[in-house]
Amino acid sequence: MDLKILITWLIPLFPLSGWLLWGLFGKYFKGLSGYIASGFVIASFILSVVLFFIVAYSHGFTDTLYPWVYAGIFKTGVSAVIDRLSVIMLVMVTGVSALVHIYSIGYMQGDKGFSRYFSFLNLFVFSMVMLVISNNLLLLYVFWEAVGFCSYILIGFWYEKKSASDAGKKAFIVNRIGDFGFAVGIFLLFATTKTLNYEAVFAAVPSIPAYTTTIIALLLFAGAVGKSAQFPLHVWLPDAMEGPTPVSALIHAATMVTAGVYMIARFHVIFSYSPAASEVVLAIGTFTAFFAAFIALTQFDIKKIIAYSTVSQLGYMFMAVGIGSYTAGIFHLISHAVFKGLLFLTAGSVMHGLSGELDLRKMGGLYTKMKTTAITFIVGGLALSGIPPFSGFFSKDAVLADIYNKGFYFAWVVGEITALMTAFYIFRLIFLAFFGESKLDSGKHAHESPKIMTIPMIILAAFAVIIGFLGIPPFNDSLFYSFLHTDFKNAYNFAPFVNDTPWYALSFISVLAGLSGIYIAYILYIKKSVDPERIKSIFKPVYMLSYNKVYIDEIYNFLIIKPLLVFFDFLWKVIDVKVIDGAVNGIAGAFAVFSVKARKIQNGMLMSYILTLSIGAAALLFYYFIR
Amino acid sequence: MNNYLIVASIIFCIGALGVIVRKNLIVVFMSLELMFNAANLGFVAVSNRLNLISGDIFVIFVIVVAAAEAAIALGIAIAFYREKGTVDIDKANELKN
Amino acid sequence: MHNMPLIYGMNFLEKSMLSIIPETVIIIFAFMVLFLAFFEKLAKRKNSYYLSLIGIGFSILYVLMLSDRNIYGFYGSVVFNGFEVFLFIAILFSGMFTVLMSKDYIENSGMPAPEYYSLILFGLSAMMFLVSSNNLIMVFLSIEFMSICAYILTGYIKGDTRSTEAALKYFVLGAFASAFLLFGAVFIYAATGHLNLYAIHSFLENISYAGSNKAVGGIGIKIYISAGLIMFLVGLAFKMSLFPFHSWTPDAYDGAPTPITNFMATGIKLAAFAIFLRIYSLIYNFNIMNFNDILWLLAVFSMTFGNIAALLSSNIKRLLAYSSIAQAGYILVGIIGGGFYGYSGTLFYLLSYIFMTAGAFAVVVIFENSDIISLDIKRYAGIGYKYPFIAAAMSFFLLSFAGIPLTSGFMGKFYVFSSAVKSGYNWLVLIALLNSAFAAFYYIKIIVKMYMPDKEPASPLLNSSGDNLGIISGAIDDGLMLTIIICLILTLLMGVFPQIFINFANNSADLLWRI
Amino acid sequence: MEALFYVFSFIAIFSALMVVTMRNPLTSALYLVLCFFALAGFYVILDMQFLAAMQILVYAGAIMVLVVLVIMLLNISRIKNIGSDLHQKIIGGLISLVLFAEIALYIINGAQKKPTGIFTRALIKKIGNTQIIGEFLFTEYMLPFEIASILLFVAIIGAYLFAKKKY
Amino acid sequence: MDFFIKHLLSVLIFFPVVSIFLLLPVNKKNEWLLRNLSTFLSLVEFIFSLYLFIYFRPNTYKFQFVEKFNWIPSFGASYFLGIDGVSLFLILLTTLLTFVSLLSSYRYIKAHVKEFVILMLLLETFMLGTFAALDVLLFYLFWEFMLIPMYFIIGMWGTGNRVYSAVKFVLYTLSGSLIMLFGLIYIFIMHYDQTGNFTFNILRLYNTHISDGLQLILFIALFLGFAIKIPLFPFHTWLPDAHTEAPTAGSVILAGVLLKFGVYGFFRFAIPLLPREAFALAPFVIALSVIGILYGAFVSIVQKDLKRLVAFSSVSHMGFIMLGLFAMSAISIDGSVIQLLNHGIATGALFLFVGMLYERMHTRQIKDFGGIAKKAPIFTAFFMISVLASVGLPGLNGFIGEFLILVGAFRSYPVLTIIGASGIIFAAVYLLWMFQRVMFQDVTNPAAENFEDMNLREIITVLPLIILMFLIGFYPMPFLERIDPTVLHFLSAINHHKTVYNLIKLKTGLSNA
Repeated sequence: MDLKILITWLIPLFPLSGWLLWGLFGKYFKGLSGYIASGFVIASFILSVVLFFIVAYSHGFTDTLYPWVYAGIFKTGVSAVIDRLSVIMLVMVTGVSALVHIYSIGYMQGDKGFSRYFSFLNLFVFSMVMLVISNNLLLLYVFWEAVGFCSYILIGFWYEKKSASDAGKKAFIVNRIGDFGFAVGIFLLFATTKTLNYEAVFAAVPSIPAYTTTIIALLLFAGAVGKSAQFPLHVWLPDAMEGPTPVSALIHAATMVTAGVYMIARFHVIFSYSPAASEVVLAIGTFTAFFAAFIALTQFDIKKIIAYSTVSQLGYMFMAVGIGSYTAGIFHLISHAVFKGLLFLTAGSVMHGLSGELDLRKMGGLYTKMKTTAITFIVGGLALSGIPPFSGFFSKDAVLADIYNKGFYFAWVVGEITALMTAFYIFRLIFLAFFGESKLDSGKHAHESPKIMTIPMIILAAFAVIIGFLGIPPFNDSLFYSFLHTDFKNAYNFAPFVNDTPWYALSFISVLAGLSGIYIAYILYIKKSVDPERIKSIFKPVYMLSYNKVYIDEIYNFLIIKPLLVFFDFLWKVIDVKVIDGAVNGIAGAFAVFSVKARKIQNGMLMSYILTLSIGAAALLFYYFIR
Repeated sequence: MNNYLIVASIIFCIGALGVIVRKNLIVVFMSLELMFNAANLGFVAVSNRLNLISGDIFVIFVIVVAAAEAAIALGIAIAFYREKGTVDIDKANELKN
Repeated sequence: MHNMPLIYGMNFLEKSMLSIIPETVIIIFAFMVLFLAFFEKLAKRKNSYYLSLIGIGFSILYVLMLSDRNIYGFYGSVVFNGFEVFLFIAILFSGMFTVLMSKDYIENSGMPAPEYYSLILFGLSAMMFLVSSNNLIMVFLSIEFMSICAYILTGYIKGDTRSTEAALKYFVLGAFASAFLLFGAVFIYAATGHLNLYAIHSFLENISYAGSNKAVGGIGIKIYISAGLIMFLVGLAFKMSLFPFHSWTPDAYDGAPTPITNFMATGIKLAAFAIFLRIYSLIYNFNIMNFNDILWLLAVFSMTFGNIAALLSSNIKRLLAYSSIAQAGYILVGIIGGGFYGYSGTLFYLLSYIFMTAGAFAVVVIFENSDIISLDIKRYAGIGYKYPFIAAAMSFFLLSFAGIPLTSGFMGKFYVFSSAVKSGYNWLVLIALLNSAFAAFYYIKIIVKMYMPDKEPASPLLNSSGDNLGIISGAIDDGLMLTIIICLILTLLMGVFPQIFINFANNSADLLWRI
Repeated sequence: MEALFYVFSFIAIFSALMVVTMRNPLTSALYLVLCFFALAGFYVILDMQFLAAMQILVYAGAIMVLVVLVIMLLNISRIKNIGSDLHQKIIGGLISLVLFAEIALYIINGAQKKPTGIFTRALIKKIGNTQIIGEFLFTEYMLPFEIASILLFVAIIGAYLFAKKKY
Repeated sequence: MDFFIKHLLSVLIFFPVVSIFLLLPVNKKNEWLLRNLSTFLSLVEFIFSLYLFIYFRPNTYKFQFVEKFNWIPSFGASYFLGIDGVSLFLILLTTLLTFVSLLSSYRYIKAHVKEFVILMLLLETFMLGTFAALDVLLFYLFWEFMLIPMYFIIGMWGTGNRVYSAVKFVLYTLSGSLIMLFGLIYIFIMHYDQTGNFTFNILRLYNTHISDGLQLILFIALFLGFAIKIPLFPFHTWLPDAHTEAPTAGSVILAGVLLKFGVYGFFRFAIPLLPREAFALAPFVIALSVIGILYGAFVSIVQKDLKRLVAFSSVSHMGFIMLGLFAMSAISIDGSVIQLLNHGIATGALFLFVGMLYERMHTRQIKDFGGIAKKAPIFTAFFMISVLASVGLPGLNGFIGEFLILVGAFRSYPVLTIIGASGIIFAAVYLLWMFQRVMFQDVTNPAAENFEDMNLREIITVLPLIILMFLIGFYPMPFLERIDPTVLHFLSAINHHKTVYNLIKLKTGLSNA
């Protein structure tokens, strides 16, 4: 097989072998495993870059490694599709993972589960890569769940902590609920098209009735909702912060959670052929963006804040793919991966410095103590709040501009408001954490993290600055767009541009929103001209709502989990033991009773014996009448 | 002709009655003898009616058997009396259930 | 001589003698054994034991020598053909087992051996006469002969009130039943004017073809015959211990000496079924009466009652008695199934029944002899570990009763039931199958007692039970062991490779028709 | 003839009833003897004088004597007052009535075979019943006769075993 | 060698009996020899059975390794063996699991070792015979006697009220199979009435023509026999007791092999013999299976006893299998067969681990565990893999089966399939929750403080199962390519009945209209 195919399969092979290595012989490697693991991932990063250029200067291709499941008419192989979309994702995934690996060497130093950590991190990279390059829905589904499993195992990495193992379990189960929809979608797709290979499916899509397409699209989207933590199923992501911070950076910011967006982009044909489904996507995205930002406003746990911001940024991406501008969505995905990864890593470095402190109210004035961290963090914050020239500005504005120009004004308005809130909460975090007087409790003296952690942060920060220029506006003839949009050519354009407002006008507004958000944070937490407490007391109910995460967890607990458990207990204790088993044992008991009765006949009295005998004879003689 | 069989069956049923109602082993045994004799009567009557002889032969064997049973029965009666001090068959109630 | 039915040729004395040689041998040996009683020295238990065994052996030998004959002896009052051969062998086997079981048993209870063994032999000869009898007089006479031997043997234990009581009950009920049988014979005689079974058969043939024209008095005669057959059935059903006529079974089985219980359970039941089969097969084809309805009821009641009653009984002998009632019900299913297939199935089942029952009783006798264990099932707790071989054998016999595959019980049941299905008695078979399903419970109950006593610590960390594993050290009677081994081998053989036995049964069922 | 039949049947049935109803076993034994005599009478009517003789000799003679002997042996006063309770009587009566009804039903509605035999009264009178029976007994029914002898022998053993005090 | 291959099935069936005779002379005291010898012999047996796999020709539905001798000519019963793609793997599973469970019980079985190993080998003989038999009587012989060794294993080495469970197990299944026997006898006789000669050759009996009303009754008869064995939803109550009280080896065999017989019976007997009623009643059966799936899952969630939880989980899994089988599509039936193996492997492994936990802590109550992961990493890893396999995590075997079943079944029964598919959520719930409470969190029970990790023997015990989980998960082709032709032939054989049935349905529908 020729080179590019070899490369294609080497990319997942490296992390896979890494996993097997650490999984089996981890304890013989000790600290070394970290470096080798990172080496593997870097290798596959380099290979993906190579592959990127191969694809960029030639064209995409597909390849089947071996036939996997052949049952009747159901035929799927382990096969890869390498096109521009997947190579971009590859580069992003392997790149960020490489950095996170390196970072983790420092972060996880001295943890007794060191090689276990790296084995699962490698496994994750493998699964994510396979997810990106897989060429049929079955394979996609497999690694779709595999990454879920990795996140489960890594969230619960410190399993002694009940909260950690709970969070892991929650993540897995909530994802399963989404995957259930996803699986049913696949069943329906197979039932209608008799195949699961991408090309064949996409070729068949235009010919299948619209409502079927819609149902399929919505079911697939259910999977995305679970994986990318959109509104009804977002509850697992904030808890997922129990895991090690690099994991949060890699899985819960950069890669896995964006799989939903990638999936929709990958299936743009299906989604674009059902506008209804796309509108649902848009609606969910919009709502989630706002809703998560709203919660993030009042949290005090830095990782939780960043987590909610992730949810809300994902909302932006879904808005983008929901209106059919997939390129914009992917662009925001990439840039978000970079700066959100950056934010998490820096947050991790803060934790590392404060030996695991997460509460904003116990920080402050860290700027002086950990400069690199602070600066990189601020870069990330600016990117997040969309201040030019940071990447967030370009990508988010690309999304918002498309939304406006395609005439979804309401969504656009919400998007802008969300932008304001975003800027506010991230800078609230920055101000409380890095400026003002230190509120550290005694015995904790912050210190800068080691080089091995700061260097990846710096690299990411650099990318956070430059990556935006790929989308030099106007986005629609930017480098990135021109590179990628060819992959979406056979999407059905269900939302045409209604007006072409110049981008600067729109971006002006959003920059304004961002700046004002920052300003509000500034007056509240630096100048202190307005006391946050007063505002809190004014908007008491709203504040409580936001502070308690809109009580979603409680609602789920009381409306779903508790009743179900009671019902199950009833099923077991009453239906199973009493009714069904009772019936079985009841029959046996009945026979015992008969037995007692029957043995009454045998009472030892000769008299009664003779009686039975003669009665029997008389009875037999009755034959005369039935004759 | 049926009259003979009727009479025989009457005696037979009386014998059955005796076996059922009486508790005295000896009397029970006598009632059994009655039943056998009823059968004898039947045989003789039938063979006479059909101008046959085999029935009468049968009667002879029945008488023989009756004699044998008498021997056994009285033997059992004596043994039972020796153990229970009575021939009341209601006293034979050790074996039950 | 004139009304003597001449449809069958030979009536020469020597031919006739040939037809009863096996019985004669047995009787001669019976007298010899009895003769031992007169001499104190010879009256050693061993002598009579071996002598009677030799007698049975000779008899079997003669049966095998005559096996291909087809003789009507003594003016057709006895028949000897394949059917008899099969049943003679079976009966002689049951007698042999009874004798083998008895040695230590009467040692322990100090009973006079010669009379005992001679009575067993007389009983055997009576059974064989019954099976081969072809004449109502013979039938009645040999039934009474057989029963009288059984009465005596049942009450054989002196000073044991239970034994006497058993004999009493057995006698009164038995005489009552045979009175019915006798009265039935009157009716049959009146209807047909014949005592010879084949003569009756041919007579019925005529009238059934004559239909119901008054010339032969079709209807009326049929009524007479049905009356006769029903009362005859009462008499035989008593011996077969079918449901309403079963009541003597548990008590007599319980009170009698255990080997004799075996004798009753195997031999007498076998002979009764055989003669019933013979008589029944003669009237089966003719539309005299739809007899099967009655048998259907009897079968269903017998098995249901037997099983249900056995469910809770704690005395092993009574339990086996109840189960034998149920087994009688199963056997009857085959007769109802009827036809060549059904009869050969019935015979097969009877044969297998003998072996399993004898084996089970042999085990019971073993535990009765080794006085540590009484008849109460509770006392069987844990013997599975003490006496592995015997317990295994016992469980195998019980499984055979329950009709689990690999045992003759399964093959027999299968044979019998499929014959019944073949003639369309689906409900009967379904009921029978459900019966054997819950019958399994009490058979398994015993196995539970033997292998899973509650005493043992209920955990996988059992303390290995003792060292006296292996067969009871030396004390065990070789005759009993022999019985058990023979029964075990044959039960297994009939369960796994039944073909030879099926051929045997087929061939005898075939000759059952030959007239 | 008819008259005699009715007389005998009356005696037979009456004495049979007495047998089962009399409290004292001795009385019922005597009634049984009477009943046997009546049956013997029947046999005479039916030209079976030989059987009648047998009946008297064996039954009335041997068996009943034995019975009476045993009754005497077993301390009559003890066994005299063995009553039987009422419900038992009622059930027994019912059952035996039903039995009788059924049997009678069969007898009345059924029909016997047409007389085809050759042993007409005339023939029997000519040859003499004893001779005929004898002939048959020792030709066609030789085997049952032999068996009967053994049967009696076994019965003797049995009686002896039951009656003797201990082994 | 050639002879060996030609009579491989007989060799497999009777080798354990031979091994029993090898074991009999060994002194009871010498438990070391008993254990190792028996394990070695079962390993040899397993290696023999691998020859089946090697010499099995894929891509044909024809029966292979056929042996046929007269057995009971007058019943037309013959010693008729042969395997196709389905029974092949079930046989392999049986031999493997017997080896595994013998190896697993070194520590669990303390008393009566000799009896134990002998019974296990005896059981193996009968299980193999049941899978290999193509003669109905032979099949029934093996099928029913199988109960007895199992009964002893539960009753003699079980825990708690083992006797109750054992007796319940035997009586429940026995009554079922006796009713089934009635159906079989009836078909046997019908075939006789039609052709005039007795035969138990299943391939001939397939051609028996049975009218509709009769088919219904007979199908119910056979259904009871097999459904109790599976066990399908309302007939499942013997299973939790039996599984819970049985010793580890017993549970492994029970879950791994015995439950499969019901499905196998449907595949080999009930459906091909009575296709039209099978099609007519398929919706009801599927409804029952779906109820079973959810019911089993729900009840497992609230279980407090570890083993009982696993037991109920197998009710749920067997529901999946029945759903696949009765959906009557090639894909779903392939899935069911694969799932048969998976369930045997995964649930068997789970029981092994529960057994190890019990050996170490002498309790099965979930609340008594916790924090074991810290003490025993290897144990944790293997246990987790098996748990995930039984959750149906992609990449492990469980996923392939469930996915194929659901994909296949969706075509014909979309709604029921969706309901059933929701079982995968609850599977995750109860298994992961159990796993969390048992392995994660902090040590509460002092007994767990010195919880020793798996030793070499235990690792060897579970390793084959773990390897199989990955093998089937990543490369199921060697299995599928052998199963598929059989299944396709099975469908084509019964399909013309389906068309007939549809015609009838159409007619009636028109007449109603």
